[in-house]
Amino acid sequence: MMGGQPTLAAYLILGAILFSIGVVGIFLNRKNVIILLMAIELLLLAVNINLVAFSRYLGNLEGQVFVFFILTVAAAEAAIGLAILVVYFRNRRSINVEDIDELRG
Amino acid sequence: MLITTILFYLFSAILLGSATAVITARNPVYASLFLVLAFFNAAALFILLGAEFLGLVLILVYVGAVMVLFLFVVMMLDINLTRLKEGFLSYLPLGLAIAILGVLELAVVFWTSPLGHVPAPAPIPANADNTRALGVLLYTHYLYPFEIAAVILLVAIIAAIALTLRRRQGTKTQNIDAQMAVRAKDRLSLVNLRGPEQ
Amino acid sequence: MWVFDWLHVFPPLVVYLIIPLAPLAGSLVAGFAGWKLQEQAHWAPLAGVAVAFYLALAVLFQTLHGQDFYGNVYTWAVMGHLQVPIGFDVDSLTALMLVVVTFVSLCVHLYTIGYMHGDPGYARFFSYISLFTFSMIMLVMSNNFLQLFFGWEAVGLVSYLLIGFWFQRESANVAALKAFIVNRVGDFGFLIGIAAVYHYCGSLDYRTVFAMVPHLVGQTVEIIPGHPWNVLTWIALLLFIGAMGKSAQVPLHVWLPESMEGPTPISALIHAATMVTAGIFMVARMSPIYEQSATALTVILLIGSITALFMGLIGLVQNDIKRIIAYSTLSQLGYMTAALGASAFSAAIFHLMTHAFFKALLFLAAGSVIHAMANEQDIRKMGGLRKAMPITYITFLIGGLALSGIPPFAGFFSKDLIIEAVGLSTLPGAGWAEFMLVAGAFVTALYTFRLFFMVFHGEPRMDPYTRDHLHESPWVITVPLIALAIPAAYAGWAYIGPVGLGHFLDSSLVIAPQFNTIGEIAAHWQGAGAFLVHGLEAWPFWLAIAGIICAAYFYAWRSGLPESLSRLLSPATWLLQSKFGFDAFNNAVLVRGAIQFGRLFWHVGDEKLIDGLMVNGTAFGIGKLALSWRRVQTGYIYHYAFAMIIGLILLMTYFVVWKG
Amino acid sequence: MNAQLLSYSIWVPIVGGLLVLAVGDRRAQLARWLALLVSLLAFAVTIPLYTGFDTHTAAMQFSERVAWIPSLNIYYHLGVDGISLWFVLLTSFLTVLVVISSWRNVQTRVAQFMAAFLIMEGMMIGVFCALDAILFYVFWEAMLIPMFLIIGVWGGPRRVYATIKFFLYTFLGSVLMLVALLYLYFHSNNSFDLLVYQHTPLGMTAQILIFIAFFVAFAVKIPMWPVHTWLPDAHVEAPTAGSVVLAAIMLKMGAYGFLRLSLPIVPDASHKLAWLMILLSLIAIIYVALVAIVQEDMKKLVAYSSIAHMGFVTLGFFVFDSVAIEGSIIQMLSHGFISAAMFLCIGVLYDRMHTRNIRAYGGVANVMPIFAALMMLFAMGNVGLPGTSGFVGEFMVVLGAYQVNPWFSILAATGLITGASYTLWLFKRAIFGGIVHPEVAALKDLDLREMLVLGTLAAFTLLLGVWPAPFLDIVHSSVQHLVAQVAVSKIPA
Repeated sequence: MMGGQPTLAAYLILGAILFSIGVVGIFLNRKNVIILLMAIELLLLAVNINLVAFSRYLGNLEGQVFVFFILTVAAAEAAIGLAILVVYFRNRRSINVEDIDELRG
Repeated sequence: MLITTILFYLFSAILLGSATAVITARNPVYASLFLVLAFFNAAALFILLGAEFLGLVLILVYVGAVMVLFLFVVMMLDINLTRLKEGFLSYLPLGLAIAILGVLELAVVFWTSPLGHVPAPAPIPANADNTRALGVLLYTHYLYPFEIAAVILLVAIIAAIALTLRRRQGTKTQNIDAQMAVRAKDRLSLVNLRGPEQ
Repeated sequence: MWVFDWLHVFPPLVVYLIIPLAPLAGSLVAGFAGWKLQEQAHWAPLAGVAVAFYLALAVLFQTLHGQDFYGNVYTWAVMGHLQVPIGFDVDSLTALMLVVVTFVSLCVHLYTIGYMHGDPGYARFFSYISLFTFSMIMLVMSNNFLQLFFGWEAVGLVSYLLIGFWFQRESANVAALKAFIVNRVGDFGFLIGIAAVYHYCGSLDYRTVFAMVPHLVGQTVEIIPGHPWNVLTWIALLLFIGAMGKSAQVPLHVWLPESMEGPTPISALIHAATMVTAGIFMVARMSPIYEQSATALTVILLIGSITALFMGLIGLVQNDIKRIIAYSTLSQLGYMTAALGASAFSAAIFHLMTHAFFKALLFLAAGSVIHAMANEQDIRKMGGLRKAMPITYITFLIGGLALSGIPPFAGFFSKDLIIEAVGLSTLPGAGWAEFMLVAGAFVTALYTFRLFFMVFHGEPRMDPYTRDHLHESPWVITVPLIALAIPAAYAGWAYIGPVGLGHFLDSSLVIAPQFNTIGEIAAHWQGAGAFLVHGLEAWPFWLAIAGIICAAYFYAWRSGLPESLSRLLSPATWLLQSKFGFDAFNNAVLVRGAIQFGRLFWHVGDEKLIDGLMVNGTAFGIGKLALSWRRVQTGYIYHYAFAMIIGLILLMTYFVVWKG
Repeated sequence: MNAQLLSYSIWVPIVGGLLVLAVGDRRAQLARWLALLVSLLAFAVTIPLYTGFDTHTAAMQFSERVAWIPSLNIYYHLGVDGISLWFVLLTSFLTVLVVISSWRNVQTRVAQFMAAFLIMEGMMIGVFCALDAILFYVFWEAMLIPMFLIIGVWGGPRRVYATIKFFLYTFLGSVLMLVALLYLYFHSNNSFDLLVYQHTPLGMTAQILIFIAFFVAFAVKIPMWPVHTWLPDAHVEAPTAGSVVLAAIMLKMGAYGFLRLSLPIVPDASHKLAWLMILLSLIAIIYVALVAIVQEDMKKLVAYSSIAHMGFVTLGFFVFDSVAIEGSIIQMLSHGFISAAMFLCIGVLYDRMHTRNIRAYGGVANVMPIFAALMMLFAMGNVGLPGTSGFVGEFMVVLGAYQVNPWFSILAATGLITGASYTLWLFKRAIFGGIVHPEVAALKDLDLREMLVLGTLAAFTLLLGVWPAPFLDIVHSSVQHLVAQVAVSKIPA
């Protein structure tokens, strides 16, 4: 590890930690949809780091292709998510998740 | 190549720090800004891994578009922050436990599996063109998925617009068709105030 | 005999077929056309039974000449590899039974014309008794177990119908139901016995089965694991359960006293003289099986003697004239059964025959008394009838003496023969049995003459109106009385030689040498006269005399004494009046038990457990489950997200820990 | 003609039923006569099945085989053997009686009522004739629909509860049967032929699973303890004619299913699980009979007695003795006559008094002597008195069961006592006795129509009791064949 590049495991653990931070974020900010969306972005970012690292260390470019697709989908998701949020806010004057319990049986 | 290692740890540290800040920030605006910082560091890490194109895309698309969108929404909406912060820490133990468990497990997997011992790749040749290579792959082998991704984006755009579009009642806009089609009896109605004839 | 000679023009099978079918035809005519025939309904049944009686006599004469018959009429069914025909086995035993049955039946028919006159069920009654005759004939003529069982159950059915003849009466209905169900308990054993016979012999045909019997000696069966029983004992006891039901042996005797709810001619002649003897007949018919099992014979001997003594004792405390005679019937059936146990089959049949005569006589006389007393049956309200009803008085006396075993009347010979045979028996418990039978002789005389003295002697205790209207019965009733009094008087010494001891029944019976009590008596046989003289020196005779004297002393001269005596012995009286508690036990344990179990199974088993718990419970449970699972659906998106994340981590843990 | 006899037996009543339906309720009298005509015609069509039947072979007779859905190997395959023939005849015969017996007491939607019975007749005959699994299944399920309607439309006050219980119970069972049939399909080179299944080798586990699937389907129909509780409810709510068909024919389908499917297709599992079946049968005989004793509702009483009698049938099947199996079939046939007659008798009383409570009666014999005499005969048949049909089957089953284990026959024979108890106690309470209720005093005895129906059944009850040989001769070869078949293991070596 010393001397050369950081090992693959280092990248993967970085991804893992980042992912965990995202997860904790979901737990902490369970009421705030905006930060929830950001936490999801963090999760996706962690995955992307993993994919890029794999791509580099395994010498396969397809990992980066997938990152590309993930970025696309994540962008779309963020856009629609925010749009829904705006609509919701207009109707309820709130983005508190606890007010969103229409699914309750 | 010590410098690479140092850079890696530097960027990683900032990345994790800013990510933590994202999830703990009191104000969503700060959270978005920390997220921007996180993306920058991630982009740096990408570039460190030789994925310059993705690194740039991350900055352009995320920092430039998505995060601006976030900021825009956060600032546009009048959010009652105190209510949102209620019980902020009540799920922290559970979340932390799960997070630590997950990290530990992943670490065990990485250190024990062959993944932990992948030899360091050969240095990237100076004339390597990451963007070109990715482009070649995307436009040949992954052409259909690429097109589908484009359609998904289109759908997302339309959906976002359709969702947020609303016709405001009572705006003073001119409706020429209605003006042209108007008749006298639409404007004037005669009412008999005397009641029935005696 | 010349009056039967012309019958030779028919094939024998036709003659045998007509014997059961003639009464059946009579029954059908009376049954289907009864509503039109009304008071003339008796002609067809009467004719049918008369024909049967005539042919039965002819058959008896044929068998006297050794012309037996064994053959099939038609194949009832082929079941698997088992062929079951309907057929006849006519030998001396059958012929004797046929004559007794048809003769008695003929008497009932005649007597009924007078007795049931004017009853709305006149035609129905004739239909029933002819059907009974048919069933009984089928029973005794059968050559296989199935047909035997058919007759067996059919007489049970007719008995049920006749006991409940006056179906408007609750008591008659209860008695009928009880009779049928108790009989069914016996038939239950009988049916399993038949199944066992089929299992071991592969056939239901008498001859095939009897031929197989020697091969079964020594074979055992473990009904209760670890307790090997002799196969033949098992079969014999099962069949005997049937006989216990039909011949009313303890503990299946409970139906017979109540069967007196039926019209008197029926309780008299079917429930005393014929149907109840079916069990005796059956055991005699199955003698090849019973003779191979000392155990079964011992059981029969003991049950018979217990019935003989204890049912007689109950008779002492009864006050209904018909019930007293019914208990006497039980007791006499006990004597017959005991005789069977002692392998004195011919003595049993002989007693069956004499009993048929004198018991029929007693019952008809009792009927005559009841008739005169305007349907009063309580002997405490009678007394001093001898002056008003001389013929009934005399004939009843003859019957009573015969029943008590006073020489030279019929009962003496048959009963003494049984006691002698039991005394000679080497079976374990034969000593006890003999003791009970001898004691029974005293009891018999006591209850018979208690009845006799209370009815015919002493002060009249009936109300004045009845007393003024006392009269001797009309001739249609007295003539049968006289007709029956004759054989009751003479049949004993006349037939003890040929029937009781002789070789007349030899062809029908099988007696193992070690059990041959009758043979032993026959070896020293010096004629009826010597038997009589010998009998005068024996216990039973003197006990019977003592019984009569006691009865006379208590009930004719010192009529206040029994009252104080019964108070003195109140526990014993109570025991007898509660009939040893059989009825109470049956009602409390069996009947109520069945009903309680039925309720339990219905309400708890079916309604609560199956319907409530399993059927509706399943529906309810699914509803509950849905309700509780609905709670899980909080509606908060983050809860779903948490669930996903936790699930993911758990899955990962699973792979890391157990699969990694 | 001879070739399509079975098709005629099935489709004549169905087409006739549709015709009756077309006549409509307005012309009720015409609908009745047409229904009678159709049922008589349908009965007439089945008679050549008996006269032309070859008793010496166990093979299927009057076979028809036409491709139905060729791509799935489904055939319109019909045939009868000695086991099914009597049920075909019983069905067509009883439908005639049912039509006559409902002549007056059904006044609403007459045409639909009659049509339902005729269509159901065709379907029931279809079940007994079908030799193709899918055809069998289709008839099996389709048959439920008319019965569902009969109880649901013309039934008593709690008919909805009863119909749903009836439908769910029976349907749940048959779905599992379909699964088993599909399994067999894939293990027999894609065949739906029931006769092919009989020669398909199967492992023990598969056999046991198939057996259980069949068992659930058939046990519900029979019904065996403890899945019997739908029957009393269904009977109580069903109109008289519905009860008759339910008791006399539908219950037989489950038992027939055991004979046609379970025993020959999964013989090893049948042997292995025979103890269970015998146990359930004995429970039915003892437990259900005790329950019958305490019933206050006449129909319930007879319904429970049906369950107890069907206990004899299943007991007979699973001792694998030819006498017992023949006895079971005769018992089913006899139960067809006797239970039908018992329900008709109760119907006769119900038509007059509109109650089935035993306490409401008493002393009926005083005013209805002919009825009392006939009902006595049927009661005796129910009791199993020799000389009536009820005896023959029980006797043979007891005989056969003894061959396997004396205890089976001892326990089964307790039915002799309990059967007498509940039947005759019913008789004592309802028919005998003095007249307590004034309504009873006003009862009228049977009219000619009722006498015709009950008299016919009485004749058959007696005939089968006095001379069962012709009935048994038909059954003989097929049962021998079946017993031989069941004795051979199908587990592949």
